[in-house]
Amino acid sequence: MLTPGFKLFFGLGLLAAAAAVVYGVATGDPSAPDYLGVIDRSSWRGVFSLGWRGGVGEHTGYVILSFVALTACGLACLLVAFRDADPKSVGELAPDARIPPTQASPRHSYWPVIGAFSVALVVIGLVTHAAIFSSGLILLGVVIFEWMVSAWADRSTGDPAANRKLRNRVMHPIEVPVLGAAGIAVLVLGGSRVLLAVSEFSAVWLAAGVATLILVVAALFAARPKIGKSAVAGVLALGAAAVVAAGIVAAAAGPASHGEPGSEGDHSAEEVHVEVAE
Amino acid sequence: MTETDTALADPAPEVAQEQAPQGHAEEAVAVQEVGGTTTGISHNKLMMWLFLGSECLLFGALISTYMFAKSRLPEGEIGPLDVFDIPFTSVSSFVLLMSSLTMVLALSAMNRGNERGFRIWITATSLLGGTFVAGQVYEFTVFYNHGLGYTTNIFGSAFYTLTGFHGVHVSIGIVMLMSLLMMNLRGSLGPDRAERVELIGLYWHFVDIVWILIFTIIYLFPQ
Amino acid sequence: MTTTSEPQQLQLTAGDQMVRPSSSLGMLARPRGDTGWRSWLFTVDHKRIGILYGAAALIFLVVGGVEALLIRLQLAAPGGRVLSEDAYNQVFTMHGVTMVFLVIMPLAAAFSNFLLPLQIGARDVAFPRLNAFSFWCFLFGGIFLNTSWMLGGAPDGGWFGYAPNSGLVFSPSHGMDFYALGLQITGIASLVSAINLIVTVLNMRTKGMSLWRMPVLSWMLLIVQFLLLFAIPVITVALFLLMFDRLFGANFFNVAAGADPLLWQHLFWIFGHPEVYILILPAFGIMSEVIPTFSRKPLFGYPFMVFSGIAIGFMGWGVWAHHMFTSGVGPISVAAFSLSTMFIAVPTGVKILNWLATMWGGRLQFTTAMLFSIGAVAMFTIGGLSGVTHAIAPADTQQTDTFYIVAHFHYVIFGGSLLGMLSGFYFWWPKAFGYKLNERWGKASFWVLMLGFNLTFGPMHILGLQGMSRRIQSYSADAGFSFWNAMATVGAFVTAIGFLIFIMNIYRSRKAYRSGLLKPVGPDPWDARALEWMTASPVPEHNFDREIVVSRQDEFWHRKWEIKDDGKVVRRARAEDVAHDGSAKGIHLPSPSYWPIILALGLPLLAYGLIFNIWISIIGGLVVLGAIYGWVLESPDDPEAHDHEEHHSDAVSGNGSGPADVHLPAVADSGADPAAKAL
Amino acid sequence: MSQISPVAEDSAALAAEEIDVKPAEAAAADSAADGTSAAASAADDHDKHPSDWQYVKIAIILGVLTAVEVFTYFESVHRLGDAALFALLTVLMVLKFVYVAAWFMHLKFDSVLFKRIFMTGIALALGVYLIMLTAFSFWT
Repeated sequence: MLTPGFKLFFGLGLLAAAAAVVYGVATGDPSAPDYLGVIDRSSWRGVFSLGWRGGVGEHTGYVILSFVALTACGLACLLVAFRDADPKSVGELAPDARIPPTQASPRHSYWPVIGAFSVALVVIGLVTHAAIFSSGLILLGVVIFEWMVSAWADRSTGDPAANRKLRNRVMHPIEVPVLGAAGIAVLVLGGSRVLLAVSEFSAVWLAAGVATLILVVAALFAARPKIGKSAVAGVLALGAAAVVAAGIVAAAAGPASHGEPGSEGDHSAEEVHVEVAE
Repeated sequence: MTETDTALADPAPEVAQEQAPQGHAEEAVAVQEVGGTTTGISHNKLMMWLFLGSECLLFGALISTYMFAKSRLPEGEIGPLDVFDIPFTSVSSFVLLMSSLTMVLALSAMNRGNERGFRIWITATSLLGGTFVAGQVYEFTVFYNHGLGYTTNIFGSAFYTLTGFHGVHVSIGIVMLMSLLMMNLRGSLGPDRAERVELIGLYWHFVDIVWILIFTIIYLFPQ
Repeated sequence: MTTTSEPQQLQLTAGDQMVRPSSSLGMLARPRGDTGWRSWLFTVDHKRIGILYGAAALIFLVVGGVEALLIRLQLAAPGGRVLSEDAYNQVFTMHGVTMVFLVIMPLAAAFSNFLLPLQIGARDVAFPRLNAFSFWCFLFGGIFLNTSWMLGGAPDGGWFGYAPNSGLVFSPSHGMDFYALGLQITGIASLVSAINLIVTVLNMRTKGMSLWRMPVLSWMLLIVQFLLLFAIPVITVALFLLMFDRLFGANFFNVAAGADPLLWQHLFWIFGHPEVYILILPAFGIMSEVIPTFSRKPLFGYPFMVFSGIAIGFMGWGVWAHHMFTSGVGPISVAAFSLSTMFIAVPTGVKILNWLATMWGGRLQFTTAMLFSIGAVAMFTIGGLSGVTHAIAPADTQQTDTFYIVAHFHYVIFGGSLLGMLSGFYFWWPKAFGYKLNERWGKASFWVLMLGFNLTFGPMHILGLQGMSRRIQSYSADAGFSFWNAMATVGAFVTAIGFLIFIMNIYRSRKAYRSGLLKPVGPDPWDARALEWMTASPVPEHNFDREIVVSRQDEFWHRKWEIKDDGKVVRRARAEDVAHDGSAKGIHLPSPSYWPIILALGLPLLAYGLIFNIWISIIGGLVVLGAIYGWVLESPDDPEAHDHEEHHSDAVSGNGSGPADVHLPAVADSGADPAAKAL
Repeated sequence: MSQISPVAEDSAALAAEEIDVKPAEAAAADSAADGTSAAASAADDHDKHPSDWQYVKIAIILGVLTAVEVFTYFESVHRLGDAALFALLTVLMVLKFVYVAAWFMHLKFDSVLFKRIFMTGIALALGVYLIMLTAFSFWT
């Protein structure tokens, strides 16, 4: 009943939890009475109540270990819930006897990695900035949703291609617009930060130059059918990377002489409001 | 009644009342009407044009509201002359105009069955559109830093609303363009469905037309 | 195109057949089934949507009627204490908003949805899913508006929401936010429906059905759709400006910042006056169908009827400022708009004369439908004449904002539109449901309604000229308004009884039909003229068994009757023989879909979020986005839905007439040749 | 086929003569084969649509017109006086508008019905909003 995947992750979770407890206690206040001798109750309480009652030792390590435990246990529960990679249970549950006893091996998936990344974001966000925390949470939600749908689709038939189709049918209506909007947002944000960072005069020429560049490159590609797909994709990727990098640099550098700095945060918030309204 | 008709006739009995005065036209009708439309125009294209006709009234109201609001701006308040950066907006206009060109080239490529060309030009169109919107965000930020917020005065409200509406239209257009691209990459949008490209193209050109009006009326007319 | 358009039988690698995956997550498979609540929730059939519109509008009519009764109770006697000032503001605002946007407009939509495709001989509308979306959008918009009662107070700025009176300063509750956003949602419904129906009429007429052979009702509904198409964006902008003022602190109506309150009035009435014709023209069309049928004569002056309809629609754009004579628009504007307003009375008068001429010398049958139509003509004439008195600016200065105005527009909208729509109910009820409403009860309801109506609104002329102001919550005993107000209140309750009889009639007739006491009717119970009577009652899902070839106006009537050279009219065929019996099989129809209702659900969420919490908006926005993409990626025809042999989907989707296409059977029904039936 | 009386110009008088013109062509395309009709009509479209080079030429014209417009922004041109500038800019704007609508939106080559719908929208918008601004004494 319990799949190897579950056992692995649940074990990992237990281990991490134990490690967190030990770490939290071990790095605790050495000046406390009975430290590491007969450790006093408040240390234990602190560690087990996530610092709610009583203190824990070194925070960063404790938090990371706790979250590893939480994530691993969560993953383990997911694996049980979806019977991931468990052909036997699929066979038991399936209403149709014609389902082949084995399933095609699951496709490779990026979602675990992204999920881990989002958990890390949440943790980092906890100690740094609320924005990072909430973006981590949102990403985590996306991962869970996507993972659920993929898992559901992966179990549907024995045919990976059919499963993928099924998954796409559910996910494309959501993915296409969201990814499109995210792409534009990156381009728009990056571009406008760069324009803001340079002088008013250069902004004009920069915008004109970028537009001309787009036109020229597109014309070049269109005129030369021999240029391959990967070259086009490469140029696009390069451009996107350039916009993102330049945007980050520009945002870090702050706006140039025109316009008084400092009030941008409020402004962008207002923009969001207006756009949502429309 | 012809032989063919009797052969095709439904077994259900139905009494023929009298000789048909114009009973000869069926065959042509059948051919014409399966999928055909009365006007010979596709439903979708007619729908898009009706929508654009309706949008004329929308942007008309916004532009006239802007013109009126600007004329009522009290003396001494921050106004168009204080913030407008004509050279930059000219470049923006140029960018949007060129995106219309790339759009029409994308459609033309698709009509010819040149899907690679379509992908290139549609990407260029969305990138130019993105550049335009980036320029608009830049412009808004600069204006804001100059002290013109959405609530600052009646000019600010009207200006941001009008150009914001247009910007939202452009953004929606970009999302649609990218959707077209993605559908093509997935193999579900080929030359046989070029009309979809044409429809989005119509929308895109309309947004461009609106900017032509806004650029002249809002930015260039002597203040 | 997408995965959904391909056959959904997923092949196993082993080659085994697999169970259909859609059963595990039904959300994205096409809904199935012709019966049960699902078949109504996800339907794209124009007739069902029409019926849904009608039912929803009748429910809102009850809501708006209760509000009207509350108003009348409050004003029954001097110093009324039924409603507080604040509640009174909310009640009369919601009464107006409900009656205009949630009763008359959807009733018109009910008739256009049900009848337009039938009258032009089409299978369905051009975009069946958009049609369903329009309905749900309207319904959720209406519900959204009415939830304001529970969420901090209903709109309280009058149905025309004059800014800055509707701004935050004078209307601090959320009511006007609900107004701005709710009307925006119902506006989307109207706009989408307008585009859909215009495409339908232009593109989907049957063989030989030229524009000039269309019934007058189709013409009027087409004109209304054009008016909606061009008028809705104007109110959209006005509502956006109001919303930005209220929610984001913009300055469009902030007089302190230099704004001019007249901006709202102009924008609102540029929409609002065409809206008046949007409300009345459908009723004109209905009367133009009912009166010839029961006069046993063709409509007198068909081209005049159509042209005056077009003229009304066109001129309706040039008279809006007559709502603003007293607002200080300036003497030249007043003079110009006064003149144009008087001109618009001309085509309206032409119509009235045409109806009278149609009845003149006819063998009149006073059925309930006919009675309602005649009543509507009479009441509308009274309302129209009092309208002409407003066109004269000096008189209008006296009348503005008094009960005289209230009397005028109730005579026009209630007496004209609503009575016309009721006539339509009695006339087309057998077509929609297969049985007639009880005539005796119908006539009773007509006379009670007429009595109550005139008793309610007739006295308001007097009250108005005496100087009783609109929108006041109370009046003092010495003002001299007491008697006629009491009369009006009595009248209002008599009117309510009239509607009650109507609803009872529906209930009893339906019960009688179900228990077999009431015989089902044939295709053509009234010996009517237009194409919708040429198919079985109730109309089968596929409308017509085969394509009808139209060779003249009133094609159906001419197939039944023949005009001899000496002018005598002789029957050439029975209606049953000419009409289709609805037995055709194998006709490919558009499939039901989940997306319209999902998309429509997202809009109120967006709106609630703007008022209460932006996160709700984000959820709503995601729902809307996802639904749009799901919609686009879904094939309009589900290849699995109908197990008919014939699928022409390649031909249809390939020729550019698009995803919404509806299949027509291959063989036409030409002229008087009922035997040419084949598939 | 149907007989259609000529219709006076009006918002709702719809391209009467357009009706029944195209079905013959559509019928021809359809009769060819069910699946290929789209390709056939696409080919038709291609025949009547301008070439890419023509599009580029239009874009160049539009660019030049924009350049002229922007040129009026410079001080030296301001001596013309506001009225002349308004007139010049309006003409340029309308020209650009017409070029985009006629060529890029294919109004020049497409069904006249589209042109009428679009023109109705523009005419109504111009009409009502100009009257509104006039009522506000905007021009004085």
